[in-house]
Amino acid sequence: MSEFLHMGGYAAFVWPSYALTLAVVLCNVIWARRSLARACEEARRRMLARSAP
Amino acid sequence: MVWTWFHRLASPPHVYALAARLTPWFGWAAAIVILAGLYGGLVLAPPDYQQGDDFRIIYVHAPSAWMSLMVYVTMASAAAVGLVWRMKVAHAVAASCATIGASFTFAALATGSLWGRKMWGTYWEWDPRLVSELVLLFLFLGYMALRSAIDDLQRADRASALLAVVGVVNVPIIHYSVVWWNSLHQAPSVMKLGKPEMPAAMLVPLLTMLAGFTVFFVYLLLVRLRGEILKRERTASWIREALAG
Amino acid sequence: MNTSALQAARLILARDLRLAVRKRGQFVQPLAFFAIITTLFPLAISPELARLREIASGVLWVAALLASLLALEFLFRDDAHDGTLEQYALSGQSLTWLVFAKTTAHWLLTGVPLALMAPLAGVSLGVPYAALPGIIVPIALGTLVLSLIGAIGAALTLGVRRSGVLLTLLTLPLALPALIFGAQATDLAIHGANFAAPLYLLSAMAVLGVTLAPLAAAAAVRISLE
Amino acid sequence: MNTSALQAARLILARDLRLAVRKRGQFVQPLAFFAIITTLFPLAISPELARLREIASGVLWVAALLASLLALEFLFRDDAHDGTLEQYALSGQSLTWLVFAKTTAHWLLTGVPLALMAPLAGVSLGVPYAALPGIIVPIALGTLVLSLIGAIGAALTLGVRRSGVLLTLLTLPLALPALIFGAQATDLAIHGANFAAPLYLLSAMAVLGVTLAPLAAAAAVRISLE
Amino acid sequence: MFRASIQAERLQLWRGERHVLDGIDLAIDAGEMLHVTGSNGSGKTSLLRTLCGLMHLEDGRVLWAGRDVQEDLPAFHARMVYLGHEPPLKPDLTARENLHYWIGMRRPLQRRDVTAALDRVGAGAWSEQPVRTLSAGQKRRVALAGVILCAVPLWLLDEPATNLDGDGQRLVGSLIDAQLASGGVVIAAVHQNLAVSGPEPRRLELALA
Amino acid sequence: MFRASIQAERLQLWRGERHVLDGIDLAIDAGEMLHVTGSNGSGKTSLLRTLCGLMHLEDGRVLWAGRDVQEDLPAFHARMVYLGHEPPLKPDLTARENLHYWIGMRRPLQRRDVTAALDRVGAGAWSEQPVRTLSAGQKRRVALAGVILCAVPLWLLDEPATNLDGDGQRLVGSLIDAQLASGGVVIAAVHQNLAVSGPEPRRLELALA
Ligand code: HEM
Ligand SMILES: Nc1ncnc2c1ncn2[C@@H]1O[C@H](COP(=O)(O)OP(=O)(O)OP(=O)(O)O)[C@@H](O)[C@H]1O
Ligand SMILES: Nc1ncnc2c1ncn2[C@@H]1O[C@H](COP(=O)(O)OP(=O)(O)OP(=O)(O)O)[C@@H](O)[C@H]1O
Ligand SMILES: [Mg+2]
Ligand SMILES: [Mg+2]
Repeated sequence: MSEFLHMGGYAAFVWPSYALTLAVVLCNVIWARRSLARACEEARRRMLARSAP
Repeated sequence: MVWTWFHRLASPPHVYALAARLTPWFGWAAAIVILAGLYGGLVLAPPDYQQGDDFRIIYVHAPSAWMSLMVYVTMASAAAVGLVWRMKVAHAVAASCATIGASFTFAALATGSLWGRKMWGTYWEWDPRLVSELVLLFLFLGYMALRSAIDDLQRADRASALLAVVGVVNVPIIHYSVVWWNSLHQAPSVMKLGKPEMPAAMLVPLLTMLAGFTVFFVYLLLVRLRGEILKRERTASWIREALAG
Repeated sequence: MNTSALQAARLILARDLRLAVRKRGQFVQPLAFFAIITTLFPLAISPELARLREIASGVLWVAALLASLLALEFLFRDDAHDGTLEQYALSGQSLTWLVFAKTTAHWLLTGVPLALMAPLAGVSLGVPYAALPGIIVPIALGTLVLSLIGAIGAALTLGVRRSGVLLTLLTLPLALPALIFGAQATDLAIHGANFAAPLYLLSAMAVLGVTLAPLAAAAAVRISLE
Repeated sequence: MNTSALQAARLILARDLRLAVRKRGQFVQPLAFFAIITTLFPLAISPELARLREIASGVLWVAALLASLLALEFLFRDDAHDGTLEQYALSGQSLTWLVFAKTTAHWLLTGVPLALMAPLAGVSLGVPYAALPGIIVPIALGTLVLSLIGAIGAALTLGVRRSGVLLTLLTLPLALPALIFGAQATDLAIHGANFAAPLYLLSAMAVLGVTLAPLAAAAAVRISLE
Repeated sequence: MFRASIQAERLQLWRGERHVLDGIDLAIDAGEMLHVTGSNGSGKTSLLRTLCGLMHLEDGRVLWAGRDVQEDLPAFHARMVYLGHEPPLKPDLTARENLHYWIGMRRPLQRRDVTAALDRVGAGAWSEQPVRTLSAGQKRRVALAGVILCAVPLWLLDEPATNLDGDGQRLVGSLIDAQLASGGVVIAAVHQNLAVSGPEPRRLELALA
Repeated sequence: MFRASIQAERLQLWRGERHVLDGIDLAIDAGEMLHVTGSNGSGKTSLLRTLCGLMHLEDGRVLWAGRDVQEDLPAFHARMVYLGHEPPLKPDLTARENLHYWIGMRRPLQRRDVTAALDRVGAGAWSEQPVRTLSAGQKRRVALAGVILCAVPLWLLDEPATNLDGDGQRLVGSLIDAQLASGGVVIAAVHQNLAVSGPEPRRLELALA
């Protein structure tokens, strides 16, 4: 296991790149969901604003 | 037949509902395929005869790079459709692409330069592929900057769409000019290193990852698309039900 | 009976040139920038002509592109500000021609002066006299391409205040090929080689630009007026 | 009971920063500009890091200078346009402080981001990692000097439409020393030498600028409003 | 035979978050004038700009002489002139030069046409002075000269009497009278009535959304 | 004890080739208002700008509370506010922010002061919208809110009622009434009289040079 993590001495560059890619992937998921949530919020606000008067 | 299909794709409520329905499927599919690819790449695939374990970077790098190109093309095509048919949904798709594309272009650059640090000792070389990738990043950033600079959504849509189309016309020109430039001063060409025809044990995981990332992109697109559609449907009555349900 | 599209275009060209003469600044500005950049390099790097010659083509080209790019920001800006652009759009004339006229004016006011001035800078960077044609022609063509591509960017960034750098961000990546081939041509010329090949490619781009860019730019103008 | 000069200055600083944030990423733009220019040079010259390293200092400084100058033209322009500057002059506050505030804002929005960006650009030009401090500090100081001197130019050229040229012509000769010493400091750093000497001179200039430039600029503003 | 007339049907316009025009209809015929009134921010300017196709409609259409203007926008533009809040003049050109280039784009001009128009609006005295040195009202007058010179049937004027002195206001009135007499159509956004003789103008009152 | 009052003596102003003001004298006392009238280009704007020291006088002097304003210009500026043809607002800031920064430079402001002023001019509804998205009249109203907030004795207004609807014009009138009642001085360049109650305003008719 530890020797797998060690990647035959190359871990220094393999793991960072995997970590970075993982980070990008996760960020994208979060950003996407957040943008959707925001849009829904916005739309709700508009609906209320219109139904109010 | 085709036209009815086309028209349904043009109708926001229909697309919204469709996206909502498909999202989970693509989400899970992406997760599974990518995990499989990772397992194949990190565990099953044997070390490369000359690069040792370092070549494993390809399993994140190549997909990211591939993604960056694919996303840009998708964005530009959607933009073109939006411009020609003044189709809101198409603009919404284009708008959803930008951030995704930029982030994966960045990932390609970063992983690539990490790889490069190992291969030829510096984080950066002026290799044609890298330069075109960098330019692609600029194109994405420009697109996003333009969008955020215009506050009226309609105008932002149409302006950035035009930019995307002009850009995609240029991408091949840029790429070939950079290659030509590079061939004049023979600098190290990176990708050749990765090229020697891979044994299946290495190739299959790579292809799996490419597939997985593609599905993942569709998933992200679907999620963002709904939001962008909502932003563009001010008056529509269907929003009430959509939000209620 | 109305003004013909061509006549309208000629009018705009004439107007822009006259305005440029009114405020002489307009075409001194790019030259000033050019001169500064090219003089800065010897100061920043080293006065040895041998070393300067090696980078001369690059310096000349980057300087030329930046100089003409800086002027691009004002291509439509002033007209948009005082409502003149709106009046064009409402004049019933084809915007494409008008845009084409303005772009031509811009090139005549920046590109051409730059091309004519470049040899001077070149000499100061140790470029052999034989190579001077290899500077003038490519730079004239290159700036034309830039003006054409830049017109699109300038039109797109109209609504935006302080669009200067945004314009750079949009335009330069698209103009890279022109830079590459142009600098190549100049470099070949400096080393006494034949620079026909890159020059052809450059001209091809110019032709492509002249035919397509005005259409795109006109569309962009219409969009940002909306 | 009135607002104190300092408070007024703080208000203006706050306002300019907020405006920069409003126009999303006013301060991201110099970065983009920087990145693009540093990409242009290798494409125009050659991809060999060994050769690029030789001109790195020049490239970085030209880029910094241009990015900073680009924004300078707008230092007072917008305010003059919408009548805000007039209102400052009529606010009964000391213009010197207001000018100082605006200059500081300009430096925070261009100079500092540039200084932070420069190392990245440096790496792509083959600058050794050890030399990076020799890039950040001088560029931060140099851009500060530029902003200060530029403020005078910007104020003087207010009345003039299309002041770009004049501004350049007025500012650069004055700023040239800063550029020379700055580039030299960076160059020394790149070659692993000690760059304290030029750095001291640069700091001296910065101090001098901070104390004198705002006075001159304020006077210039008052003149060009008349 | 062609007859000037403009209709608008169910105009729907959004600006940012704001539903500015909600189902506006109007129909004006040759020789008629429309006063667009309404409190500040009610959408007068937006309406005028929409009519000349400068703004992107959410819904609805504009008809000129019975045909949708979107079918042939340039042709429509060649028959109309729009004057906004700010006179569309180049500060560095003289009044005469401004008109020469601005109107010259629409139809060939003789120098004497320009002179006549400038005198008509009382701008003869300072027609050779750079516009930047003109006063607010003087600029407005030059812009009005441009409107006359266009010689088109449809005028869209946004508060044309702004910054004008007493004479100036009467001038606007008489210009409009002449335009209507020659079978033209005038739509003007105004706060007070313009000094037009002839029949009481139609009026469209916009309400704040 | 200090008493608001402004005099001007023998003002001589040239602009370019033009002798705009030729020996203008005026004297207004606390609670009084001056209408500056005159045809377009007669020099109203120039006069106002001269009074607040924005223009270089050939000859003559301006006195505030009996002392030459050139002696201590900042002190004079702290007691006056000038509103020109264009509202001095930043397009990218909201109405509230604009006032906060513009007036905040002259005196410390509470948020509620700003709110009060905005409501006073009927700008409450759109005070959080970027000024760039406001209509001409809405901008003018915001500028008027600024004038109130300055809370200074001397107002110099150049056609303050421009672009304003009926309410708006009455609003200007009442604002001026309040200012006069509180012992202030108002000098306004106008083409029609403003809707002020109270005594008939003094008037200065400028002739075209
Ligand atoms: C900043 C650095 C780098 C960038 C921007 C970059 C960019 C790219 C791009 C755009 C692709 C094409 C993807 C596709 O067409 O599917 C790619 C693929 C690839 N890259 Fe890189 N690369 C970089 C560094 C490297 C390095 C250092 C290596 C190996 C020594 C490498 C090896 C590969 C391989 C093997 C592929 C997949 C095979 C192929 O599609 O050609 N890359 N990279
Ligand atoms: N981008 C935007 N976002 C939000 N609201 C906007 C935007 N642009 C314009 N508006 C609003 O649209 C409304 C209409 O503006 P318009 O200029 O048409 O009014 P107007 O009738 O001409 O007013 P005025 O009499 O002052 O000229 C205004 O209330 C304005 O606030
Ligand atoms: N630089 C200049 N050269 C020549 N004449 C000038 C210059 N600047 C201003 N003028 C003239 O000065 C006169 C006064 O202008 P001013 O703006 O004061 O008039 P005004 O009374 O405000 O007119 P309006 O009622 O239109 O606002 C105008 O006739 C103008 O042409
Ligand atoms: Mg209006
Ligand atoms: Mg005036």
